[in-house]
Amino acid sequence: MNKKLLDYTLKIRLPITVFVIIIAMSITYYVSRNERDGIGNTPTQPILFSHKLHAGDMKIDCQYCHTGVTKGRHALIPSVGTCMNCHSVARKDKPEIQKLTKIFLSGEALQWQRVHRTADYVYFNHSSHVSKNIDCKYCHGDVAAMEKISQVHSFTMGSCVDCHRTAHKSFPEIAGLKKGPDHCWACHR
Amino acid sequence: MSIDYSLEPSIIEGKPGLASIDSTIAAPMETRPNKNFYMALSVTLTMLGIGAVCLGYSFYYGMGLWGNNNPVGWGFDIVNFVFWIGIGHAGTLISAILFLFRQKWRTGISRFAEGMTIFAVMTAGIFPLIHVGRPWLDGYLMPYPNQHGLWVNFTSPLVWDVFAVSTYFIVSAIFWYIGLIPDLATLRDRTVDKIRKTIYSIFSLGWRHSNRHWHHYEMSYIILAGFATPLVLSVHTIVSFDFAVSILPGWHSTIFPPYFVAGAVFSGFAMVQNALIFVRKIFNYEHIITLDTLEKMNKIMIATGSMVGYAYAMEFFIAWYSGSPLETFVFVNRAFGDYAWAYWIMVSCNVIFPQLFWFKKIRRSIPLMFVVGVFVNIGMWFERFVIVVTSLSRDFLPSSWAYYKPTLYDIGILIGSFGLFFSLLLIFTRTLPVVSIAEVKAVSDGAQPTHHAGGSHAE
Amino acid sequence: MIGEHIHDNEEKPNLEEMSPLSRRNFIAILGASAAFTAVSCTDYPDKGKIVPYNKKPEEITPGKANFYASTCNACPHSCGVLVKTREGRPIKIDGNPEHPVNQGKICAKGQSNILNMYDPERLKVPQVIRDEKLVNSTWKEVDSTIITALNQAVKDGKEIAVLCNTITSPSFAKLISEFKEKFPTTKIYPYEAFVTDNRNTAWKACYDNIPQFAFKWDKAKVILSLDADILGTEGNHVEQIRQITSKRSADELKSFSRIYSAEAGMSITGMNADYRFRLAPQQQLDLVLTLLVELFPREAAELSLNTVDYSFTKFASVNGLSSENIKQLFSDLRQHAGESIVYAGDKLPGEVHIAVNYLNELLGNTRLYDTESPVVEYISNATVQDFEQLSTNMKNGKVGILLNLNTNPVFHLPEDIGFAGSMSKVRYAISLLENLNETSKLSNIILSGSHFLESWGDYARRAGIYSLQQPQISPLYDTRQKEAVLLSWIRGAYNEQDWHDYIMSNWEKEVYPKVAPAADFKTFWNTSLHDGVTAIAQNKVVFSEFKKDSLKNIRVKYPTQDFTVIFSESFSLGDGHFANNGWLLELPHPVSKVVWDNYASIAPATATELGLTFGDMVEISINNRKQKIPVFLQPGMAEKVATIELGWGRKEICEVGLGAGFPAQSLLSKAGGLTQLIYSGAKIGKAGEKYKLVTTQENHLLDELFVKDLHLRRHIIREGTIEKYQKEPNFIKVEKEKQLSMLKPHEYTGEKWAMAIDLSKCIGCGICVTACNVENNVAVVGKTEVSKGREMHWIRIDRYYSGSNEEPIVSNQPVMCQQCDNAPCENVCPVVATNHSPDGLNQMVYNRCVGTRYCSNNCPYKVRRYNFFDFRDRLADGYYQQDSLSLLHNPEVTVRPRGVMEKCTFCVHKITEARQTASAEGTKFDGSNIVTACQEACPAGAISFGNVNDPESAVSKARENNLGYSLLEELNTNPNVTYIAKLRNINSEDIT
Amino acid sequence: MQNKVLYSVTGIFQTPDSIKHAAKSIADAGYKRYDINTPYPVHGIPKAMGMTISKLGYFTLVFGLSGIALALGFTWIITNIIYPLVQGGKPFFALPPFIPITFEVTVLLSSCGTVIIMLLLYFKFPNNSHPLHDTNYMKKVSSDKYGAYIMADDPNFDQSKVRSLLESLGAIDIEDIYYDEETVSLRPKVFEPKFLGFLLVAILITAGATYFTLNKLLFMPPFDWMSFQSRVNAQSLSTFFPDKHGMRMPPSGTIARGFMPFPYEGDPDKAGKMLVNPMTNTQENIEQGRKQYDIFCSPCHDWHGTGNSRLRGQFPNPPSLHSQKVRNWSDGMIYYIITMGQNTMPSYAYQVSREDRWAIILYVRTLQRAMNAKPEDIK
Repeated sequence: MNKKLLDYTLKIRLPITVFVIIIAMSITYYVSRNERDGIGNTPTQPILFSHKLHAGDMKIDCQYCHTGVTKGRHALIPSVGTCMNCHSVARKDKPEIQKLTKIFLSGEALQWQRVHRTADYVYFNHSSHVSKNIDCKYCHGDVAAMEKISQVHSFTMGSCVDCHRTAHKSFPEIAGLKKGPDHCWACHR
Repeated sequence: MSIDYSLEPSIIEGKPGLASIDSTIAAPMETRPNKNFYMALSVTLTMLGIGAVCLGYSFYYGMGLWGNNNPVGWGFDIVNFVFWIGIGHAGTLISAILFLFRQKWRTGISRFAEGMTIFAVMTAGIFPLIHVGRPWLDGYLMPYPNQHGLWVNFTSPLVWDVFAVSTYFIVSAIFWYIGLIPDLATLRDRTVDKIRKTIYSIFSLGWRHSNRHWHHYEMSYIILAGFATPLVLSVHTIVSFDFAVSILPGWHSTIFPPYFVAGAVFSGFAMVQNALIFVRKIFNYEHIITLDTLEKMNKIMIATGSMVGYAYAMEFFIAWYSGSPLETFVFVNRAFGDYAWAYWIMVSCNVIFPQLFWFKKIRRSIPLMFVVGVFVNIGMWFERFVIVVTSLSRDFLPSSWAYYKPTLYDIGILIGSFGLFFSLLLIFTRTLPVVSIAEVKAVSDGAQPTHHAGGSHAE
Repeated sequence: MIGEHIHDNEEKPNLEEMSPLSRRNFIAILGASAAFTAVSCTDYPDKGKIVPYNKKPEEITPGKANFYASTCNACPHSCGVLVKTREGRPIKIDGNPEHPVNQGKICAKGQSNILNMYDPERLKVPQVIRDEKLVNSTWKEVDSTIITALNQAVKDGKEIAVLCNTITSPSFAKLISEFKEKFPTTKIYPYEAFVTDNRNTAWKACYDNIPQFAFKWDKAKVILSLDADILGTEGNHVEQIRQITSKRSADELKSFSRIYSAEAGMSITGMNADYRFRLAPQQQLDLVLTLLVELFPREAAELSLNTVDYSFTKFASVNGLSSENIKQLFSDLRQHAGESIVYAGDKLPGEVHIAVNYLNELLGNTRLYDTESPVVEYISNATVQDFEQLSTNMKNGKVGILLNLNTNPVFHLPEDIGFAGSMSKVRYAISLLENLNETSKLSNIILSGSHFLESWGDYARRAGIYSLQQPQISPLYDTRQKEAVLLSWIRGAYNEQDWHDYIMSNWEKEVYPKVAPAADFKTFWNTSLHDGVTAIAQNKVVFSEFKKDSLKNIRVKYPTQDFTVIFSESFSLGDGHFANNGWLLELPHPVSKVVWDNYASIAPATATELGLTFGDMVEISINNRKQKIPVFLQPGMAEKVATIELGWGRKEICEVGLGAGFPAQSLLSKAGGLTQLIYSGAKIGKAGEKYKLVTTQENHLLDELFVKDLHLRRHIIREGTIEKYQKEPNFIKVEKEKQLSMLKPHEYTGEKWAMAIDLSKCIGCGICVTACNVENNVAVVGKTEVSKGREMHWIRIDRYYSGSNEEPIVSNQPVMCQQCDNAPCENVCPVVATNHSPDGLNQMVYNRCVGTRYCSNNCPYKVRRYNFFDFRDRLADGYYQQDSLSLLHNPEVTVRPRGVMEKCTFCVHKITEARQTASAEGTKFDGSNIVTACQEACPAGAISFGNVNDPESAVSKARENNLGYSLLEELNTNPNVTYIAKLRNINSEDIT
Repeated sequence: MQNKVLYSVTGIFQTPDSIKHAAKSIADAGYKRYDINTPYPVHGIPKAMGMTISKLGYFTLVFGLSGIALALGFTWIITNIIYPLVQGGKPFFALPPFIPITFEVTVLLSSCGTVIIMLLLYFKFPNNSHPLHDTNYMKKVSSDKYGAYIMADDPNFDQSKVRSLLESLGAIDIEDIYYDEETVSLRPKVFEPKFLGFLLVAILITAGATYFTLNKLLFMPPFDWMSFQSRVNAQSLSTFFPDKHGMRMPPSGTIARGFMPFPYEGDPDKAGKMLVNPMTNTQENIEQGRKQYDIFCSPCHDWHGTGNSRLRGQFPNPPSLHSQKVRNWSDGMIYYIITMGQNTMPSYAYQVSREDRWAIILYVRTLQRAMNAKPEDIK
């Protein structure tokens, strides 16, 4: 190899290559981050339920369906029976409702696709957050405007801990809100 | 301070010419290896393969395949780690400490010893990574920003280990590489093969033997030696902290740092001596790596061996003197408990056999010194075994005592570590100069200006 | 070469596990590769599905536990249980606090019983033998076959033999009688394996027409137990433990009871006795008679004994006992006449029982009988003679149908009855079972039976205490409960609700009228079902005169040649019904700490005589019956005696229990020895082989001077006698050193959790261990892994011997994570997977743990447990990895994979839940309602838990206790577990 | 030959003494741009060349000090600010445990720094294109000879003078070294297509590998082992049951603790008579009732119970809660209706807790009273 070229390769191209590789890694890291954290995850659901229609236009409270949110760890997806509260009468002609009714009557499992998930070793509790008057939308985004639910915020440990440490600053409108715990067993066991 | 080096006996025997030093040292790189080399390599690679298979099974099924149990959480894994780190101590000691002490006999062996350091640290470095239960999460041991917002525990000796071992590896490698640059340049200028030339060019970075460079080069060498010296002492000190910082009787001891360093030098020298005996024979380096040099190494072994022996005695003394019944129990248990066999192997190999080196005949007899060297290595491996296993197997609560028994997987991985080390060493002997060309030239007879001609020389 | 290495790995069973594609592993790999494809082919990782209820029941809030009161039917004691369910799946069984007998506590078997339900290899559908092959069938098919057969049998006048466990259910008893009406040739054989009927027979000989009573143990100041493991396997030990230990508290020294135990083997009772006499079973009668003669010379005349033969000095010298101690017993009994209990073991001969009844009568101890709720006997249990007759009838073709309802006579009955052989002569041998067993192997119709958590039932073991059993989940498989099956055969058709309605109508007729009708029946029923138990005040039974006739026959001198072998029921496996339950197999035996095996315990001296050491196989022969079994050198054993647990060595069983233990019941005979369970004249010979007996605690013999009494020298165990305590209340603190620290300790301003364990109360039964296992998803690791010290129990009970091999002094100490303030484990974890929480807990985060095991090395208490393997996958070819087990796991606790360290968390999920509930409801949180799993289970109430910063809590009071100490105080780890030193009620200041 | 540019004149010496002498002489002759090449460092030459002690050590000091600062600062920030965690009851930042790391970082930084500074700053390495390379001169000084050369760009340079100086010093093999034409003329471009192509491939491979690792590999076994545990969480699918429901229905007829069945099913009148609202008419309870009413009742009954709600038209409007009939109903009766449903209205028992039902009734009563205020209420 030409010696000058050799020098050149070592002096200029090698650093450029290393630099480019680092840049490529960083860009990939940031670009793929949302996907990794599930932000924008909008799976297709077995029943084309519209939060925009129900929670937005009709202003049905979140807790009408998500009854667990004040009671325990899980917000709870409503049982099929909750849908049937209204839809045993309302909109019975719609194919989606007919699908729903069929599931309700047959007792088969209605398999919703999960949108938000924390790992099994994370023991998030909805009720301790809701009882502090932290609105659903801080984590779940403006659900009332979503036709199809998609994840808006990252649910990584970093995001949880960030908010826990600065809760009193992030939510100045909530009076008496203290910092959230940031010790391990607050979330993990 | 000026020392009259001319009064010293010759380091290099037989007054070879500078060119012949070149050709002697470069010979292994310029000739094709013979059958024996390949046979040796296949043996070491087989050993490595055994280790790899055992390790593969351990990863697939879990490290429960090893003998580790509940009180004895660390077994062969950490024993091997400490052993190999210890082996890795001789190289830097020879190249840095002896350099600072102006021990010229080091020149013939320093490169090889440094190489052994690097390979031993590489071998050792594998163990902290594989001894964990979830090796795929080894990254958690490194401090790097992450989405958990969590860092490492800086108070844990294992994290110190991570820092110490990686620093030691990097600094040793740099030290080694800096030493290699002039030699690579020499090789570059000797070779006619284009590919070799390119490779040597890349790694010699365009070294020209310029004295304007030698000037800084020597300064950097002193600086590096100056750092490597406390570093080499710190590394085994920190490894000893793995034990000394704990509260386990038999581990929790202030004597550990010096005791471990002495032991490391001891075993490191034994291993270097063993390997050199072969190298000087096979590559005809007897005049460069002289019997005098080996004898000096044996003298260091007797010194460090006695230090280790002193430490063994001192542990008993302190156990008695401290009045701590737990401490006393541990040491009595070591000598007379379930693992007495290991203890007495350790004592005989480390303390009794090296005493033979008081006899000049034995010190200068190649076969005998080889045997003693092997014993020292066995003994030092057992020392780590005794420390790790006996202390754990019978600790505070008699209810949770248990006997540790290694499995074949443990032994396979130990064999594999030797396979890795010797494979790397064998490849090293064929790819890089195992003796520092420039340094040997510098100390060969007539290589330096006569003192009267040039006035006092610069130090 | 590599291959050899792997296969040579000493444990043979590993061979199969090693084959990389065993059946279950293959399925796991398939699943993993499917997951891989799924992950690779979509942009977002699949987060799984959410399946809501179709119609949510009112009582269930997903994520919140529900509790159902029910009744356990694992043994005749029919304890009330409270079953914790999550989303309609039972996940934990605890005692029903409303139940007056067991008062919120159940035994180890009851705790672990839940694993039987989720046992993946349960019988799932009825099966029949067709062309000599077992094939699946349907209920419809087998029902019609059986109903035809029943009618045919009645027509042919052939016997319909129904075998079942002791009947304690009023409705079932009624059903049986209806069944008999419908099929008149029916004969019913209820039985309990491995118990003798001697107590009952003796009782009937002593008293006329009054039922047997339980004792009010909590009223006794002196208890003399004669070869009776009242704290272990004998009687309702949960109740007995509670009552006995309630009188062993340092706070109430005046009523501190004193326990004497005279026994040959080392039992839990003996372990906890203040005075223990090593006594061969043959000498028990002499002891009682000596007491009778010395205490009541006049009344003893009834026995027409040669009184000279029965004196303390003679008795003591003949048996090598300290006559001082015997005299102490004498004076205690005399002093506490009327508040003492003499209790003879079930296995002892009837004469002893009669003598004991007489002694109690004379001492006035009859007022300690619990006459308000005597034991109810619905249908008398069948005797050995009954079974012999049955066997003969079967052989002669007189039995048309053999119906085995969840029992295992082939395994239980002495072989010389020939039951197994006769079974082939029965046209219809029907077994209704949860799992296959030895009897089903010989049956031609096997019905899949429901577990008690899937069943309805009612029980009234004690008069007036009616408890109900309700299912917590619909049968997991196509199973039916035995009562419903019988009912369907009576009625000719099965209806799911029938048995429930049957119980209800029976209650309406039988139970409801007995209560003062404050409400309508439906309300009464619902309340009973809700509470699980209804207590109806009973008329006190008036004691009849003691029948002195019964005394006439007691003057037996028992033969004492060669060895005496004493058999007893297994502490953990019962009669073998639980032999496939990994949790119970792995529960260390409270005395020996042996797991996964039974063994013959012999005295060390006897072993030396025979040249035996730990784990040697011996051949025991009694007459011509031989059995090989390993020996265990048990300090405190009487010489020339061996004790063996029964219920082990099942041959027809699923993979987990296969190969665990030895079928020692093959040594039993129908004629019996001294009794059905005690045989003298046995020969023990070295079999020449070695067997790997596995203990969770290294077995140090007391003659190893180097390690002798180390637990006392290291102050791990601190204990004293009551006299010492009274004289010097601070006696254990004398040696306490002042701890200095360079650092200022961290302040815990909010709650700070702590535990206190009263060692005077802890008897070492191990129930807490099983409760913890179930609560915290603790894995079963298997025998080989335990042999390497890899058991996963978060709480263990350390048992130490001091004294001599002959007269050992036993100390128990439950050890769990001590949650040290200055935890040594935390400093050394490189990845901060373990550190301290603001409420003073040593947190362990599994998902952060990389598994260096450094923390465990640095833990002086060695309470950290490491997942060397994915043990669920490892054990018996992934037995516990199967789907059904996922239903069992507590969803609030992480299921730990391999490579992760774990340890006791003080049930942090309960703490967190209580805290979060309080926060959600806006109530003040003080943690006073948190009960850890071990605390909840401890029948002795030895464990208290709470907030140490609350000066009112039991824990902070315990910390101030004079007897409180922490383990290895000198290390300055500041543990949050306080041990209350054990007090022994010995008439001296020193324990010797 | 003529076009070549002279780089230097070189001379080879045979002994260390002669080279030392030569070095001193060249320096004395006033040359600045010269150099001595020896195969190993020969004692005395730097002094002869008039070089002062190397300043490399100052860089080392700077790197070392920054290593100390970096390590201490970094560990301090992490343990005190970023994530303070109590470890073994020790203070967040106790100095002793941080010393080993500080030491190691110091050594690492200063060693690496020294070498990098020396190679890049002092030596300007890599420098393979130096004209001396691949000359006979270089071959010799690389092995066993000693060389000196004076560069053409020295201000005092004169080819013949230099040659004679070297000759006079005893040099053999005096040689002129020229710049290699090919080397000098080569002007490599930064972004030639081949290199760009290579960069592109590197980017693609890096990005692909990074993406695969971060977004795929870390979500696969064994990384996700604990993320999906072998247990059935609330509302999860079960592969065990044929109907896929991980949540099971309790068997009929069973009674969970705290959930006594509603005793008046099918008997609203009795319920109306027997049931009494256990909740008192406090503001707090009414507020609780309002909340629950707004969530569960208002979609049909409207915010104020008129029955003309925002969902009107989807189903028959429910009757107003302010009718005389409803106002005359007892609390128990309303409770019955919420619990059991009526006409189109389904049972709300499984959505609204028992306590909340009573609170709703309180609120309904308040609403009724507000809409039909009696004269005495106005006061």
